[in-house]
Amino acid sequence: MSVVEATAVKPAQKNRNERKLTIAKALNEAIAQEMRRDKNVFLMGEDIGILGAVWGYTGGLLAEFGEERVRDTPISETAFIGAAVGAANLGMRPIVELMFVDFYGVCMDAIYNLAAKSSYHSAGTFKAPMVLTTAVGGGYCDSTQHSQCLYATFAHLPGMKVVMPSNAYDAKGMMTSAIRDDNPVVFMMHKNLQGMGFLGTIQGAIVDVPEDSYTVPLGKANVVRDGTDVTIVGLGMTVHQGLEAAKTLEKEGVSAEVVDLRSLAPLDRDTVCRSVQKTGRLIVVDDDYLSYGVTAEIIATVTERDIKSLKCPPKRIAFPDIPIPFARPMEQHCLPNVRKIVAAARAMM
Amino acid sequence: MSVVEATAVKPAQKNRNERKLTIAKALNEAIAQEMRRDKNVFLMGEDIGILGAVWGYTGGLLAEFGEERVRDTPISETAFIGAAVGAANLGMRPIVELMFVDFYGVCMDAIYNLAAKSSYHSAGTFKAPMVLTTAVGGGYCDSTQHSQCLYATFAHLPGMKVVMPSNAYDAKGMMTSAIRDDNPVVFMMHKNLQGMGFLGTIQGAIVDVPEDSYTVPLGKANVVRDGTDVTIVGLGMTVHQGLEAAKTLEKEGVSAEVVDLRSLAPLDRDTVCRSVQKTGRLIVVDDDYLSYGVTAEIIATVTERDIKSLKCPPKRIAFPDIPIPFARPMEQHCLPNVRKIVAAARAMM
Amino acid sequence: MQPTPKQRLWMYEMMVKNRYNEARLSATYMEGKSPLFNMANGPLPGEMHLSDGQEPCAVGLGAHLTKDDYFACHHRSHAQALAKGVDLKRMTAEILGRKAGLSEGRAGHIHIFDYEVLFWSSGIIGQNMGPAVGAALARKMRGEAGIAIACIGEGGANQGGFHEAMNLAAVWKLPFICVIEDNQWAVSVPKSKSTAIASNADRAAAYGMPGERVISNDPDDIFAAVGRAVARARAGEGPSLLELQTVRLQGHFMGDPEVYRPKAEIAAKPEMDPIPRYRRKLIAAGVMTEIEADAIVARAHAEVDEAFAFARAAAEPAPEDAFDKVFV
Amino acid sequence: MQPTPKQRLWMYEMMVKNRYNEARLSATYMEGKSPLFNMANGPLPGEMHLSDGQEPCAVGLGAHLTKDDYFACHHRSHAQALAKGVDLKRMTAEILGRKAGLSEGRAGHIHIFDYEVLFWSSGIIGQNMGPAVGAALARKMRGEAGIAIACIGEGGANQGGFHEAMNLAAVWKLPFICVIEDNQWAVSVPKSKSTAIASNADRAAAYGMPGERVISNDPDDIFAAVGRAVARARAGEGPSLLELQTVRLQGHFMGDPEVYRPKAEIAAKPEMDPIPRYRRKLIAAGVMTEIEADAIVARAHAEVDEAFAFARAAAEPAPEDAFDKVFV
Ligand SMILES: Cc1ncc(C[n+]2csc(CCOP(=O)(O)OP(=O)(O)O)c2C)c(N)n1
Ligand SMILES: Cc1ncc(C[n+]2csc(CCOP(=O)(O)OP(=O)(O)O)c2C)c(N)n1
Ligand SMILES: [Mg+2]
Ligand SMILES: [Mg+2]
Repeated sequence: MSVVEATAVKPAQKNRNERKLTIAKALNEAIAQEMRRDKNVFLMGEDIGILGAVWGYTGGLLAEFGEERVRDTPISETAFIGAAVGAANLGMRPIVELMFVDFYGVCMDAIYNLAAKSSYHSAGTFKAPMVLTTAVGGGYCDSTQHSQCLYATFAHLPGMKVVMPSNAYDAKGMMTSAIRDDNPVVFMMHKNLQGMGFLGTIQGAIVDVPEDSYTVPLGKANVVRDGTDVTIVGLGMTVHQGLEAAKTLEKEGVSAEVVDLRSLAPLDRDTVCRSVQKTGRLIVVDDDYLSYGVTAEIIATVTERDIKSLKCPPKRIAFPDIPIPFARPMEQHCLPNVRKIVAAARAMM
Repeated sequence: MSVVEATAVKPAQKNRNERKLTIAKALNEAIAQEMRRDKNVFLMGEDIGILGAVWGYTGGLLAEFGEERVRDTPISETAFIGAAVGAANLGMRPIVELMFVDFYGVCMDAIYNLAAKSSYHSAGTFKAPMVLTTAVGGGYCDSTQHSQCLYATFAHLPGMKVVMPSNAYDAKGMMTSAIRDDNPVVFMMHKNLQGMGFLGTIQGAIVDVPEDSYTVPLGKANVVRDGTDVTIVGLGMTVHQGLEAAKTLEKEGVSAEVVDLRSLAPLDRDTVCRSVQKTGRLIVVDDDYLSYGVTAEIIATVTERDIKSLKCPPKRIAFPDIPIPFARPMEQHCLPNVRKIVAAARAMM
Repeated sequence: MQPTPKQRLWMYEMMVKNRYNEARLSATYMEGKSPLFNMANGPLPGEMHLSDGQEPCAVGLGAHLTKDDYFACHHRSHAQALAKGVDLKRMTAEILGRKAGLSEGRAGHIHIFDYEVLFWSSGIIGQNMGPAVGAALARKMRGEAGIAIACIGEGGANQGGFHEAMNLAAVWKLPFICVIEDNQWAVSVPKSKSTAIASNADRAAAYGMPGERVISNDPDDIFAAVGRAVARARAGEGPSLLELQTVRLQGHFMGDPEVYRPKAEIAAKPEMDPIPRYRRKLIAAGVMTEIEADAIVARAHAEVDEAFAFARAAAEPAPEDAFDKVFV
Repeated sequence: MQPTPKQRLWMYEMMVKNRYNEARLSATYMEGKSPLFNMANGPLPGEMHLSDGQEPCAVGLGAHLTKDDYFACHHRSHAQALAKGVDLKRMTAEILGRKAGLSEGRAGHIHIFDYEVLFWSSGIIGQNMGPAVGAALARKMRGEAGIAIACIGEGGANQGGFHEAMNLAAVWKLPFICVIEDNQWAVSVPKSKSTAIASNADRAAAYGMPGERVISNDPDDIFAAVGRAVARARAGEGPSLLELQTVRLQGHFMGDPEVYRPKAEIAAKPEMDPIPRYRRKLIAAGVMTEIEADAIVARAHAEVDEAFAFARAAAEPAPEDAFDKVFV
């Protein structure tokens, strides 16, 4: 089963062998290619230089592009994310890292009041073409302040795109699109998919990635598995859980369609609604906090547009409204997983 | 029609005349009474001393309680909201103001990672009994950075209560509850309801308020108008729009029930679902941004619990996913209003 | 560094222009707001922060800047905007919420943006620091002319964003200047209650950069101090910090009764006004005559009047224009 | 101010105890993580920041503090926790995610909280400053004994929260001490690339408070400097800033290969270790004999071993315990 997006601009496929890359490597390649292509692209963040970023996607860039364009920063997120806005206003295309999304509380103004409103404030003249990379997700016992997803926290606020790839192919193409986008893009990287040396990686995220540069459009969901009985909507890690669940369900005669949102803002409502119209059943899976989150937005979208398409109540599976506990038994109990998805689907049949 | 909550602890009603107070005055009274009652209650914030707060609810407190307990601060939200956490940990009960909710981006960590997680982090030993007051809402041409609501931004994150009264009676009782609560409470004040000298106030917010101290429980929605044909769910200002709309609809023979959520976290899902079970139709009105917001959460709640209770697709009326424009024609066009609610209800009949 | 006579006349003119502009904005603001004051009403709704008294900071800066210099300002930015060369007609139209405004009515008075002269603002205290540092970085990386300036109030110097940006500018040795306009009040809070030290210029030492405080609120003195900082920045010698003591002749925003302000200070406002003082000074120095001064005033007023005529005649945006320019 | 022999022996013992505790944590951490290192695996999953080398800061502080002093720490807090008197058994149980842990397994190693001795931490850099200032405020308002301390790394001193809290503590003249542990690295970024000035003690001037830098990483010197700051705080004379130069003998967190660290610096680690040095010093000064030193070491190790035995035998929390204590 391929997770390759049908609508993506297809890169040249000639003269290349299959290469399975991690998301980290795919992002690295996209960034390097864009930095070669456009001297205005540069990087700022903590430990993105010689360390190659905690999330392993900037290795080698310092060596190739030098300290001017690969800038380790002080632990001053307000200053350097704010600086990205000013630099972008003057024609640069910064890629700037907020190491963990959990840290947004020290610098959100620069993101949502400055970057995201720069175009609006100035009738489109002060552009803010910048990419804010940030890591999300838990499941490895990193506790309350280093395991959050905060998807809705970003997607609720206007003026910025909010995206996350679920596999290396999308990662490369979406990063290329994000860098070329004239708007601020919050580019989330899921730790369980990323492929760093210190954490496991869901194998489904490691896929064949063309060497040539290509784009995957931002704002388009991807039907990563066709099905007829139930639609499972996810994002990042939960897409892979949905795919796993679909395999189990298939054995039971239940055909699940799996939708990878890929982008929370803009949100591809059409693709989701089309799928539910076909299957009549909807499960939304989210590792962010339950309330006022992605699951509600998807369900409200479908219900408001076409409540009749639903044969039964839709189901949400998300992290409960509690801080993310450290100890494994508690954290694992709260996270979405394949078992919960399968059970929800069964209950609908 | 009374907006007085039936479940509120009823104060002594003897020997008193009707007093119509603004929310600002009602809050002032609640805070003063609690400060007299408990010497650990104190205030911190910008301009809350001699100015009496931009939102007009701390007047006279400096004179009565002195500079030790009514503390004007530097423009250092991270420090003084963080300080509220530390002071609360040691037994104080700070009331701390974030002047406009729009400024949360400079200090959200202290709110959501420190205050909201203090109990969880310490298995309940480091309590954080603090009230964070903050003003929300637009409609008076204060533009992109001073008109936001950000309800979902706060309500999405666990560990804090998030409440907003729609009238002075609730304001006093809810503030008293908030101050006595051992948990952090984000207490929102809607500028269009507050009753300051420099902005108009929706008259429905100015109601009779008992002099004696009383509490209105946090986390309980209030059915402020009974009806049988459609449920209009709102919060703060939109409650009054819902009530207005209900009056118009009544003339057309449509009986609307209006639910004032009063609290976003905890969210009183039961009251909402019960109302929809009765009316079969649901309109949710919100002056916060549309996507990943209150409207979606309410709709998802009803749909997931009891989709059959809905006779037709639910409808959301919210601020669109764009920054809040300054010029009046644009801002007014985007805000929820009575006309939009009436039209939505009509379309459902 | 002394301003030339031409520069002094320019500074005088810009000060006068701003003052009259504020007066007209003030009058326009009050339209439709009596007998009951309601910020939402009238042809100019919303908040209104006037900069009367603070003009010397703006003109002392503006005299040194070119349109390639990125200027990140705050909520009280009219004087700076004029001194930076922002289009007055389009600025007035913006403040009045017209389609012909700088941001087509989307931003309003707190957010003056003019890309032509790289004027930028944000209403969130201290948050303009980062973008200015980033603009300075862009100039340096691209090897372009142009520096970056951020203006904050003395109240803003206690915001975390100030600290982070100052350090970052210093570590990267950027062509950046932070200007603190010390009007001694942050809304109702006096500097003595908000700031642990008397002079924010002393905070420059925390970043290993030069810091200077000017206390006279005199355009010439400010011109000189700014000149030193600008020269350093243009020469690639790194950032500087300036604190300019000035005076807020009005309330924090319109509608502020200033109950908190000592009576003596309110009474002293006329004598604290820097414009008549500068006028006398330039006349005494023979830079202009009374008649020439009056001509300058007349010219400035005419320009402001023209801007108001333009703005008031301009069309409002259509409601659905709200949906444009969210993304570029 | 010199430590008494008893205090010096205590400091030595606490340093040894921490070092051995780190070694045992380190070994426990590696269980289940080979051949493939995966942070999620083994009996001690998640991140692990060790404080080897930084013990002098912790003990120099701890020697002056009582359980009424609120101590707000950061991600690298084991040594400080021990020196503050945090219950070692319950701390170890917490780090191992057991129900008997300080926070019943909800918080883990980055968030050591012990209400009994008012030990507090947060993993967000610089954000512990505000709460410590607030704790100092509470003490002052209630007229209670007890001061407040915040520890940050030298990297943390470039975070906005540092600036705001320092100013606030100074304006309100609170019994507060900010201690910067300058191990010269913030993950892979050396101080020279992150901080515009060499000594953060110089930043004290920005807040009108005394600042002192201690460069020896010697417990006695740190004891003396901390003593001065604590005396000031207890006497109601206001806050102080200390920067303590120290050394990070391990990677930033476990699994960090330190590719960024100069080879010479890595090679010099043994001689930079403050513990053997202090041992030699105390023996030379006649404060203890080799035999007494060994006895101290043995006692410290036994205590740590006991804590590990306790923690490993302790039960894990039940899955649904996750839902408790969200609200009190
Ligand atoms: C982060 C933040 N906090 C608070 C405010 C509200 N506010 C607007 S202006 C102001 C006072 C600013 O004082 P100062 O920096 O001295 O500038 P001045 O108004 O005196 O020109 C305050 C508190 C804000 N806009 N942003
Ligand atoms: C606001 C914030 N930014 C970034 C991080 C990630 N981070 C954790 S520790 C660390 C380095 C801290 O350096 P320093 O303050 O010197 O303390 P040290 O680790 O050296 O003890 C960083 C960048 C964080 N936890 N919080
Ligand atoms: Mg000021
Ligand atoms: Mg360090």
